[in-house]
Amino acid sequence: MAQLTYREAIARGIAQEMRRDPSVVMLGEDVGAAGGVFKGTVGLLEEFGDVRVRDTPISEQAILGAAMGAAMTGLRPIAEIMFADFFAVCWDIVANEIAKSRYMTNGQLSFPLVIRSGNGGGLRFGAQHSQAVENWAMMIPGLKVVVPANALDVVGLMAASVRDNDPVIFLEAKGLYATKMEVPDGEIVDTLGSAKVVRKGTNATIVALGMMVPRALQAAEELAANGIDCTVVDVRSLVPLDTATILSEVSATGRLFTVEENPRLCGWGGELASIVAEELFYDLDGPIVRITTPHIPLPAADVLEDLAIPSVERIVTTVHKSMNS
Amino acid sequence: MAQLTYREAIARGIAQEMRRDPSVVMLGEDVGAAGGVFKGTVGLLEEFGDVRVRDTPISEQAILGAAMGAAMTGLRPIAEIMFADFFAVCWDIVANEIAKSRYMTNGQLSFPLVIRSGNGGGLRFGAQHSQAVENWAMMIPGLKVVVPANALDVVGLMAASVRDNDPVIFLEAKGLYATKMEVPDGEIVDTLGSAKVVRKGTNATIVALGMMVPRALQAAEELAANGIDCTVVDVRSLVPLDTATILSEVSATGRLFTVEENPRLCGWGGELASIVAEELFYDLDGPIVRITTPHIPLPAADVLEDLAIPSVERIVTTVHKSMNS
Amino acid sequence: MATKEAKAPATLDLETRLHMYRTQVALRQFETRAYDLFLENYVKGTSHLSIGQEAIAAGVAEAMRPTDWTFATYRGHAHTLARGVPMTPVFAELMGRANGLMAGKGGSMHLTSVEHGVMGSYAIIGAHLPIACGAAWSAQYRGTDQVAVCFFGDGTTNIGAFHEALNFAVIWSLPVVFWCENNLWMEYTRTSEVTAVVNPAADRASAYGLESIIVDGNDADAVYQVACDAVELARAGGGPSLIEAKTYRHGGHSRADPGKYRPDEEIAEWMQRDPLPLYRTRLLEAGVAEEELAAIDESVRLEVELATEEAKAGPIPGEDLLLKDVWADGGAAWRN
Amino acid sequence: MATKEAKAPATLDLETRLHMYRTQVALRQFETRAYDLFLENYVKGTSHLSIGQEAIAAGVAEAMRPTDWTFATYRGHAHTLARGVPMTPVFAELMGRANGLMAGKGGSMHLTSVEHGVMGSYAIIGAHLPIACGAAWSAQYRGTDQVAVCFFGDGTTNIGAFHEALNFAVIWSLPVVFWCENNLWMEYTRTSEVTAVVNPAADRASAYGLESIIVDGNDADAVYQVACDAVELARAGGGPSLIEAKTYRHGGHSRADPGKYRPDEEIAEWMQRDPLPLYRTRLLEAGVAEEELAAIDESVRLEVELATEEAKAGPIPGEDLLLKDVWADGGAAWRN
Ligand SMILES: Cc1ncc(C[n+]2csc(CCOP(=O)(O)OP(=O)(O)O)c2C)c(N)n1
Ligand SMILES: Cc1ncc(C[n+]2csc(CCOP(=O)(O)OP(=O)(O)O)c2C)c(N)n1
Ligand SMILES: [Mg+2]
Ligand SMILES: [Mg+2]
Repeated sequence: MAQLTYREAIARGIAQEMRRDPSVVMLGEDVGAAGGVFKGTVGLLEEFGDVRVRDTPISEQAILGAAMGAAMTGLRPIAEIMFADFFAVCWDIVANEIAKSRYMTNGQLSFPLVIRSGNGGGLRFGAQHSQAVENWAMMIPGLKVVVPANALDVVGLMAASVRDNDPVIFLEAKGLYATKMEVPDGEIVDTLGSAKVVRKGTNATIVALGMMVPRALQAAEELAANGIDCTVVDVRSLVPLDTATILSEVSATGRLFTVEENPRLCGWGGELASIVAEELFYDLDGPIVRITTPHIPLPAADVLEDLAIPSVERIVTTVHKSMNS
Repeated sequence: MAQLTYREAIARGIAQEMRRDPSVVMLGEDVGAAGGVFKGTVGLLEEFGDVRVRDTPISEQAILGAAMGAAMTGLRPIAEIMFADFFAVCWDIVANEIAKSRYMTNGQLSFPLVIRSGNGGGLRFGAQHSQAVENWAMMIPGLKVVVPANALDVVGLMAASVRDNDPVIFLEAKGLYATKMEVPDGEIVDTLGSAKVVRKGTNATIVALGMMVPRALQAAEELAANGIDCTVVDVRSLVPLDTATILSEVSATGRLFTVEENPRLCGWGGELASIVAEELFYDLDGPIVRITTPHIPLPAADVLEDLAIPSVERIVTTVHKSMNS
Repeated sequence: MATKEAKAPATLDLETRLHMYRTQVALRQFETRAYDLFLENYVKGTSHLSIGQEAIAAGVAEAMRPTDWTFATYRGHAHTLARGVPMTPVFAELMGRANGLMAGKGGSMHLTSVEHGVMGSYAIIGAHLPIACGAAWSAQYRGTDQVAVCFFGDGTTNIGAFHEALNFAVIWSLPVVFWCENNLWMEYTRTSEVTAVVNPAADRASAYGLESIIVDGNDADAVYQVACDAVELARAGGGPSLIEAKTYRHGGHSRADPGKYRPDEEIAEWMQRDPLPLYRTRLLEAGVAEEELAAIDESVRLEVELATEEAKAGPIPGEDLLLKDVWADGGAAWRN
Repeated sequence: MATKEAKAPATLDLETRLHMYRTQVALRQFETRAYDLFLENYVKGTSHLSIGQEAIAAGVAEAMRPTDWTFATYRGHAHTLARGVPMTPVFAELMGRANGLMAGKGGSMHLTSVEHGVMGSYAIIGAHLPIACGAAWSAQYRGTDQVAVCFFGDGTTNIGAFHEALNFAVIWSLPVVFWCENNLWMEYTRTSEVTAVVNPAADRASAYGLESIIVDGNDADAVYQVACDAVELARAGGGPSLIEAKTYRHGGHSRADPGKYRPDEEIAEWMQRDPLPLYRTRLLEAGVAEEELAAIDESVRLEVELATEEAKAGPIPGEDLLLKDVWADGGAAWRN
């Protein structure tokens, strides 16, 4: 049992799988000698050598094309796209090739690969290095999408993603890299498609993802002090989506709030809202409310970025207002 | 007044604007001499010459980069991305550059440009040439998104898009290119951000877009024969979104059905559902139901493609079942 | 670097040549029939023929081992068949039938037969060049001696993925052969009008430290020779090659396009260089009997007839296919 | 094509040289201060310095007219300042203040001052090369004689957009100058380890029919000369150029990166070639008085001091900025 940061958990999860399975290889910009620009892959080059851990040129299409071609011929690559914003330069390989080729070939090909990427804001990097793109990935049929919210989940979901036989977009919340927790020793393998109830309440259900999870939890504590007792669900995996857990928690409280880092339009919370508005229509006691980054590019200045991304305060205020109206 | 096909309406709308404003220029693959692979730009090279109508290499990033650089320095380019699926090879220019640069520069730059593209299925082209990507565009802050459903709207919305000072993603429903209607002579200029109520009913509101609009209308006729009288709203513009019209029509009937060609997850209907579930919660008489392409890549075979994309029959059945349960 | 102008070798064993002859005849007859089927509305989607370009598919496939991999484009019928995929499932796929190569789910532009090393046909320009690198990387990593061969058109040399893949393949010394089929045209635009160099692939080779290689794409022997060199270089660990084969498509770009944008003289000139009659004549001159070639022609004719009927008799895909094989578990569920 | 090894011209007028000296000193002192401000946590986001590369920014800007356009990367402080943008709004932007060049909304990586022809700093590798083509196209179409100059790094030559932009600029004969600042490194990886050719930009020039041009990027005079040639060629309708300037960043890639991955000898060697002392010595040898240069140094020092204080005194951006200027109407509304 050791204190592990979210960033260290990445290397831990990858190392666990690379030790187990020689078909697991890794590639990306600065992932080797430098240990990753976010220090998520420190030590892997040293342990596994430069045949399995490969630095690449700044060629995201080549990186993901290589991952795809390798996956369809027997390897299990883990590719890094440094910042999730950079998915835009290689989206064809992700959305048109990797996601669709299994279906198009009537199942002749499989794509057991993981694409890791630093996702979201909070570091004052401005509009092109801060996007939360979980909804970009969720909207493409054929991709699984995972966003862990703590170090333990990073390890276990990384293992599950590597072992999964489908392509997994593994989004690391940049704002959580420095967070720490106790993580047990030994092998850890989690399950894709399972949400976690991280707080049980009675009045409302708050569903959050990634960096929004600790904020939702803290908001729930503050709301509890104000007499509003909230369930908090950490979605963890957008595809597959654990609707069973989410629906049962929402129906138990009769209210749904989503806390989304992605900008408003076509965010994952809209999807959830539509599922709940169809399937739990008669169980709802009040409006479904989404708390999201507004539909704007992210500003760089700290005060502005803090205003943009859902804060504990905004969650508290929004839930409070809605529950009391 | 003349019968005009949807595809002819494109050239008509562009020509109207090019005559009026010499800063309007056009570029794309095969848009000049060939008149476009969908024959949407026939006659433009002949009328406006090869300085204003330019064929390009297969370099989508260069096409859109050129459009962006030109727009920020005084031109009003209309760029074509032949099939909307190809946005994936130039998504960085769309989502990270064009959409964000006005905001990032604190309004120093403007991007008055239009990106036209053939969108959606129905032509048995398979998974990489049939996607309906309206939600890809809608989810990016800084983009306006227009999808006309008939020839008249094509002309008027094209004019409005060209005159707009923001970047507009203009998605042409491939399945409608051959449809015809009477279009008045003379200048036609429509308004972005205005939905159209194309049928007035009392029992439920069906909201549709692009190729789904004629299907929703026909479904409404069949439903009317079964005693379910539906309002049909043609959204026309996803951003800006005419929530005023949509909310008032939904509140009038108490029920919302969306008909979306985009695959299910994070489709525009989810966004709409979340708005309605928040703002009209107390006006709803029953669940919100989305009728979408399932969350799968599109199959090529005609029978399979027809099963995938919402059909008149599926709309009728779904609405009927939901209204009677 | 000097341009290598590949020449047909003085001698090439007859069996190989007869096989390449048969392949070319098969491709030609298959695609001629596919065109008819398109006009008769049996083929519902689009279709891109390689008529006129058969020598490339035949010559390269001949140089490959069964375990090697082909990566093709939407213009992929020829490369698929040349690797030994039977005609029936390919016809059936074009027709959207359940006995199609992918049960109708892929369509004409996405022919794939993993069993034959045909690792997919890709319909977005440029994408499969990096993907071919990945397969080659996997072969290198696993220590097999497989080679990936990746075909693409002249117009494809101007898209970003081309550049990324070439550089990547060279720095990792990957066993991949990039094969540009330069048929002078993109869809309806002449590639030279939008390309900064004369030879769109070969003139870019030096940008990746590669040799500039041009071959007569209408000469199966020449193609075969160059392909053998490149494939064996890759297999031996010598890294990638980039080859530009000059050729011409006799018809239009796709579907029923008559290709009228091309000058008559240009078409006439290239019809003179039709790889099929040229190769037939060469074999006759080499002493092969007319009857032997005629027998091949006839056996192909029968194969095409039979395959057409088998494909037409194929069932319409069932509804169960719709939600099949999005995921490796065989299903399409995104929720529990 | 032959490589053109540009040399500093025998004579260059003194006023120009003194101005380039001042620019280099200003860039150096500005960025040295910016680094301190980063360490003091005044600069909250990231920051990429050009210390060691100033001769390029100074020399190229000197060759441009006020109406010409600069397209820079995230490593864009130097190019922004060299075009005449005052220090205060740049410092303030780094600090996220309302008196910043973009009121804090862009940050260090997105410096833009349209008024000075600085048409943006772009933080996604490669994107701005096609965008610069667009500006050049606009100048060509509107018949102005403006030229777009686009800076990028050595690592950027391996991304697809580089390739597309180069080809595009050549076929349309656009007035754009592509300027590669080859500082040998990407972030923490040496570019030569992942690049198929020795000179990542210059060795690709022939792939676009361009001349291969290499210049000493630590010699402002040489840079100025090559820049004048390329800019005037573009202005005269002669089309684009691709120039590779050899240089070195003294510090790390960004933020507080100490750049320890680089061998000590390499750093030492390049510190010997620090453009600032070299240029100072050259001016002294040309007869400029030490006092004159010292006066310039001192005036820059005062400018930096003043700008630092003005920036620090700037207000925190107000909440009203958050929803401002997504759209041309000044707002952010996506619905009515
Ligand atoms: C990214 C992308 N852009 C455009 C297209 C449309 N398109 C399909 S084929 C083609 C022409 C390709 O020309 P070339 O590479 O010479 O191949 P050929 O068809 O001649 O074999 C184009 C533009 C596409 N499929 N993908
Ligand atoms: C598409 C993309 N991939 C990766 C990055 C991350 N990144 C930022 S700077 C950089 C290195 C760039 O090296 P070079 O082009 O040599 O420029 P330099 O920083 O040396 O000036 C990388 C990889 C990015 N910004 N965009
Ligand atoms: Mg071609
Ligand atoms: Mg560099």
